[in-house]
Amino acid sequence: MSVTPFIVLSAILFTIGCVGVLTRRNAIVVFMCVELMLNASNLALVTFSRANGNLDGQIAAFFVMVVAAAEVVVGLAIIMTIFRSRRSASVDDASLLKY
Amino acid sequence: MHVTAVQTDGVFSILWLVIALPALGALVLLAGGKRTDKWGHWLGVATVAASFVLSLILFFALLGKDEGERQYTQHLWNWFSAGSYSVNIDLLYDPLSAVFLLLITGVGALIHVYSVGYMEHDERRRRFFGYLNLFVASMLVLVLAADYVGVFLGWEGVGLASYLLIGFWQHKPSAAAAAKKAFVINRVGDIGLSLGASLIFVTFGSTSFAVVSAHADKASGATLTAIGLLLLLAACGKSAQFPLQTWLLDAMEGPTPVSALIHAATMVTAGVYLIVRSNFIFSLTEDARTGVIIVGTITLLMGAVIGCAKDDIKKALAGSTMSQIGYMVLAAGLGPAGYAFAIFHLLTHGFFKANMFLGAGSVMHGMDDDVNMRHYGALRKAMPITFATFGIGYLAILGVPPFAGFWSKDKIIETAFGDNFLVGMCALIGAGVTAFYMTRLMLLTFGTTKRWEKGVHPHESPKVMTYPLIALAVLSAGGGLLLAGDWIVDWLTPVVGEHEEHHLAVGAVGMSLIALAVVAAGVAVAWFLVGKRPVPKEAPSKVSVFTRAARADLYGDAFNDEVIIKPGVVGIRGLATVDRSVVDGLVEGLAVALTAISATFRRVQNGLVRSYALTLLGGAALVLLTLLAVNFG
Amino acid sequence: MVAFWILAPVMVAAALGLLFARKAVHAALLLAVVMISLAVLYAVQDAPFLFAVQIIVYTGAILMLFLFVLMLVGVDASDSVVETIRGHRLFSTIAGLAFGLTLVLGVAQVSFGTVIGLDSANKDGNVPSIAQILFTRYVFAFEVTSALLITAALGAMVLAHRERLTPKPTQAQLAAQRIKDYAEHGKHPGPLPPPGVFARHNAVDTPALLPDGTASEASISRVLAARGTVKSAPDIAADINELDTPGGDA
Amino acid sequence: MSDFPWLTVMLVVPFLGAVAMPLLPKSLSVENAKRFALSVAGVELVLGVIIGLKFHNDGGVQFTENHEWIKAFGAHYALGVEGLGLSLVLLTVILTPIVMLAGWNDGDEGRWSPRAFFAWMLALEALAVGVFSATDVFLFYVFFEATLIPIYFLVGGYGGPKRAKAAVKFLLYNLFGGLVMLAAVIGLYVESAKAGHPSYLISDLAKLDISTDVGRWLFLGFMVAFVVKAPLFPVHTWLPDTSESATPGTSVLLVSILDKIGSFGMVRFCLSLFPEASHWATPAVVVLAIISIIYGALMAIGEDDILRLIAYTSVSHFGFIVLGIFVLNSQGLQGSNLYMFNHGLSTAALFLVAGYLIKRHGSASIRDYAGVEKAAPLLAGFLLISGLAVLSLPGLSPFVSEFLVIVGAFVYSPWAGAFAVTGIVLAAIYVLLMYQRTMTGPLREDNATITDLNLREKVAVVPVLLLMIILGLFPKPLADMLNPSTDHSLSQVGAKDPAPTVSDSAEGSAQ
Repeated sequence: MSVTPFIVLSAILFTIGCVGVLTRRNAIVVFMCVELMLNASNLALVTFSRANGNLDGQIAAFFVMVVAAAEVVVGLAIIMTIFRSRRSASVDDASLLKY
Repeated sequence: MHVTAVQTDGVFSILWLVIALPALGALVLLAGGKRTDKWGHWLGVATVAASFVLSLILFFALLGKDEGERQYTQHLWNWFSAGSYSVNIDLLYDPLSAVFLLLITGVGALIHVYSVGYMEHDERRRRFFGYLNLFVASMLVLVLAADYVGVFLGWEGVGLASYLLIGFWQHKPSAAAAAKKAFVINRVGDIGLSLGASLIFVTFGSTSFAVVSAHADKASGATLTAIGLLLLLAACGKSAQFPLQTWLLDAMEGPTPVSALIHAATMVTAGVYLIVRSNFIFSLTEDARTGVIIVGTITLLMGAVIGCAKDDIKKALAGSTMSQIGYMVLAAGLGPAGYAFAIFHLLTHGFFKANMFLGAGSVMHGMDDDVNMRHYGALRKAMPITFATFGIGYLAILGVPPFAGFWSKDKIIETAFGDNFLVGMCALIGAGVTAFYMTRLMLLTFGTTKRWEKGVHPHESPKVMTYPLIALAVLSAGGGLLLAGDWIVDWLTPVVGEHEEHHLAVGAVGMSLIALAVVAAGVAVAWFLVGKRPVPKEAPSKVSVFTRAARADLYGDAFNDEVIIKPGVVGIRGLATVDRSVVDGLVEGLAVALTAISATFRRVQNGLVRSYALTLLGGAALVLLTLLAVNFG
Repeated sequence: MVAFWILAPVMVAAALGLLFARKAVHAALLLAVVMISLAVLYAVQDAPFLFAVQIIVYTGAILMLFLFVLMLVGVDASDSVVETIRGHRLFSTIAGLAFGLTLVLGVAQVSFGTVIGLDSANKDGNVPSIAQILFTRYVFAFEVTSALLITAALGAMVLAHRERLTPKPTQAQLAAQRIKDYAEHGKHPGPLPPPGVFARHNAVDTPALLPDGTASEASISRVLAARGTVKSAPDIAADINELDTPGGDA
Repeated sequence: MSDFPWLTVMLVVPFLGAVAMPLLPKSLSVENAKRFALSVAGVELVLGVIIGLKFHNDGGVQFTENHEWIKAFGAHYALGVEGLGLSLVLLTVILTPIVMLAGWNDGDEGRWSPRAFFAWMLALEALAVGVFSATDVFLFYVFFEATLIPIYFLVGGYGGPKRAKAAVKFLLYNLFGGLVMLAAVIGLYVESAKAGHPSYLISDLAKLDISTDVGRWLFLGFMVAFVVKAPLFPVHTWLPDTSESATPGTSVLLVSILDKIGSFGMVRFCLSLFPEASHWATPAVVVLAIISIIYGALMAIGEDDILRLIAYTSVSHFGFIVLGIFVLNSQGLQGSNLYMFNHGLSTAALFLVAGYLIKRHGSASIRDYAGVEKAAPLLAGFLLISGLAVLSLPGLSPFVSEFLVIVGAFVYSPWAGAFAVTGIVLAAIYVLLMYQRTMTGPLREDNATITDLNLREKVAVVPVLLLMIILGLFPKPLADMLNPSTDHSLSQVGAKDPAPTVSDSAEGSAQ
């Protein structure tokens, strides 16, 4: 059970998450891609935890999940308020803060 | 000759008072303000007269001393010192400065008395006398200073006084412009003096006459020539010699006593004084002396030619002054032989030229300040005393035997022939032309028919003006006595050094006869051209090219304007635009460029979160690549 | 390792699907697939606690939160594929590829050495040992994250809260408003009729019958009507006739 | 000398005055507030005179104080003053009360209150005294930058229409110079740290043997700041703009005192800390100085605005000062040391009198004046005397210094002397041209309203004119104060005066 395939998978998922964040315009989908990136990193953490033989990796993954939860809660609340005031969930619409 | 002066003692210690009195007078009159108006002018006259008396005392005391130790120095205070170079305010009293002292204070006193009358109804008379006293004080500093920088102090002081006096009637724009022109051209001359002083310091380690005269022979020929030429440049500036002569004619804008004192008797001769005082340098360099001779000759002829064509009586006299100083510079240039005669001619010229200028002043006073000779005519009956004194001056300048001019000018022509024939001939021709324009002036003013303007009825000037005229007439008549038994030459030998008399092919008496013949010819020509024919009221326009040139001062001013002033103005205006656009432009431009660059970079902030994410990812990729490159490269 | 080789392609396909899904709900479901297969991988990697937490907390709660918000925001809001920022898609893919390739190549070349495995760490069970470490070394982090969660909840509440701009209408005002509507627009002041109650049908999509036998619109929710999933009155009435005929004379 | 901290007191007194000005009770009328400021400046003047009298000429650096300030990089709060520093401190304490008196109601219609106007002047005086007496490079640098602040507010708050732009331009220009100098100051720290315990005291730094390259770079760092401060040719454009839109009093403080920091710094820092670099840079700086002399003079001739004209004359005079410094012989250096004091006086006089003229008629352009001499003879007289001082007429103090600089330049190379001396002719032209256009000729009708000087204005300018005449004829006290510091600087730079060519040395230079 060598480590490399897991890490490669994690890298691929992370990259897909990145490209998803860049290309998708619906705020919620962008958010999902962010979650995907977080999960990819969790996978790497768990894999390394097993490779190094101590549980710190898993605890780190656990904390990542906690933070992800907090982030999602606040993120979605923001998206809700933007949607309520702007009637659109597209990321490009909220672009007033510019030159 | 070496300047080995001994500390003043006894009567000579009053030397500094000669300067202090007029300086004090100037201070009181200028700072005094309205309160001194009533008696101000008499204070002015008193101070100069007092210092004249002192100079007489000093003169007779010096006369008492025997030949050897007739040089006294008085140390006042150390002016400034820097490293090894220290400059003292010392006074040097020797035969040369004694003679100058008498001339300045004597003629000065007479002119002060004259100007009491002349400036009678000028509300700023007090200030006029203040400036005159300031002038006399600075001139005395110039002739008594024992150090080139001391001379420079007097030199510029005199320049300032001439600026103030030429531009005395400041409300006349022409007077102000003339004053500025005089000062600036004098300043150009001063370049010569300051550079000369610097070169002297570099060569001799000090600028005091004593040190320089002691070591003059050790310096290299080239340095001495350079110093000589620089001093010549200074002399040209101050004495209105050839390259820097344009300001003298404009200086006639000032009141007539000013022209008499400054632009005839004293200041313009400062250049000659400087050359004669630096004889220990000039006698060692042949080339510098030839330069002086050339400049003297050219100015001699130029002045004469200009004098012929001028209708303004003061400008004609100014032209003649320029040519007479040309004579003196020529004489000074002839080396040890000529120094004494230059000073002798300077003295006699001081008497008769001041006399004639004051005469012209009294004529103008009578003709209510009209200077154009074409409006004069037949004034001999209206102003007998002025006519008489002016006549004596006229005979003196011509060089008619008993009068002063004959003795001094002939000597110069004689020595000129001794030195080189061409120069002698120029001097001779100059004498002839002088005769022509002086006779023309006399005829136009006193002879020929009455051409007075309407409502002008000339009258004799008051006594306070005619007495100085008479005094000066006596001096210009008896001036020749100074040469009795070569007294002046022996008197000046301790200063200018020994000179053996060398004989001409044709002998002294023959020389004088030739000169007299040339003068007679000049008078005759003037008589036929001006005396016989009716004098038109306005200057005729169709005239020969020479007269037109002479009227334009031989294009001296035109040359300065074309070559220096016009390109200068254009250059400065160009420089101003360069300064604004290039130098300032660079600075302002830098600011504009920065704002432009920042404007382009601002566009990156387009508010779209996804493009920010893109730059984020790009950055991360870059970091990763560099890490890989660094670790695995 | 077999599980890995099966799940890996599924996860990657699901992730790519997430990238190109037109409708947001499909994206959410694909994400769920990825998360669940991840949970399995955790299990494979001797991390049973995380397997459980992943399924329960991550997929169960957070993803459901997504769906909930999706429902609020309009589940059918599919965004057009056309890219608005000039050259953005091109650069994004380039940057993504560059990043991904470097990551993968970098990782691939690195040799991670022998895998020690978690047997010794999990000897008295994965969860007790995690708890043991969590509450000794990381107790501070644990407390901080709990504070974080509280603030997040508070934050969400504050963000979503909307101040009432106008005063809350009182009961009297509501009654007066109803009567005014009735007077002006003839709107029925009483409550809407409940859906029809029949022998076999009382669901919310069965309309109530007016006295003349026709279905009443007010008894059905507008959304269902808009969606067209409302039962028509006649089929319901059809059962009633059968009951009359067999025996009863009323 | 008692170890009474004279210099710190002289630093603190005006500073307290400045701080007290805005705190004065509102009930105090503006006039009294101004009188308070003037009295503080008067006290400072008295202090200046006291240390002037206590200073004995060949005692090297006196009134020294030295306290550890920042241990980490060896910065000390070290004050001390020798001949040159003392002369500039005296210049500051003499000119500030005069400027206050002359610009009595210049500060009335500025952006801030007249109190602030006088407060900033006092602050400026304090900082100027500090700059001239700092014997620690770091302390000097702090004061060097601090002086920009009061000037920025004085120029920006009170003055002509374009004052805001001019103030910003002044600030940025001098800050640029300051930052370059900061780099050099840090370089110095590195050097002194390398040689054991880092210290910024000039005495310690002078002992370091810095390698030629590093020495040259540090020299350039300092020189750039000082060339910007004492404006020479390429970096001078901020001076005319600033003095055009600032009040004449502020321009006096700026040009007569603060620009001297540039030339003072060259003597105090560039020459003593980097002797080899000074020799290396001499030809370039001499050429730059001569260009400034001629360029400044030509620009002054072409200028129509009086204040800008005076500013350009200062550019020309700074050319002379820097020329005197970098010909590295005692005549040149003594000349420029004297020049700094004399130029302060002559430019102050010219600025103040021009300020009176402009205040009476509003416009600063020469074209709007003609024949004012008839309406205000005294003002014309004062303008003429200060003009003559600026063109360094013998008998007035600037002549002595300018003549020495020309002699020094001539000793360095005849060509340098020849080009520098053209400056005196150009000076005559721009002063007399300005005087002739404004004062002489028939009186213009709109100039008829110009009144003559009132008592306050006379009392402000007369002392400066008297000082110039006295120092012109008898500069001994000032010269003796400066001679030791000239010889000291020259010995530090290791420059000896060339012996006169006709040097049968025995009796040649004996006299």
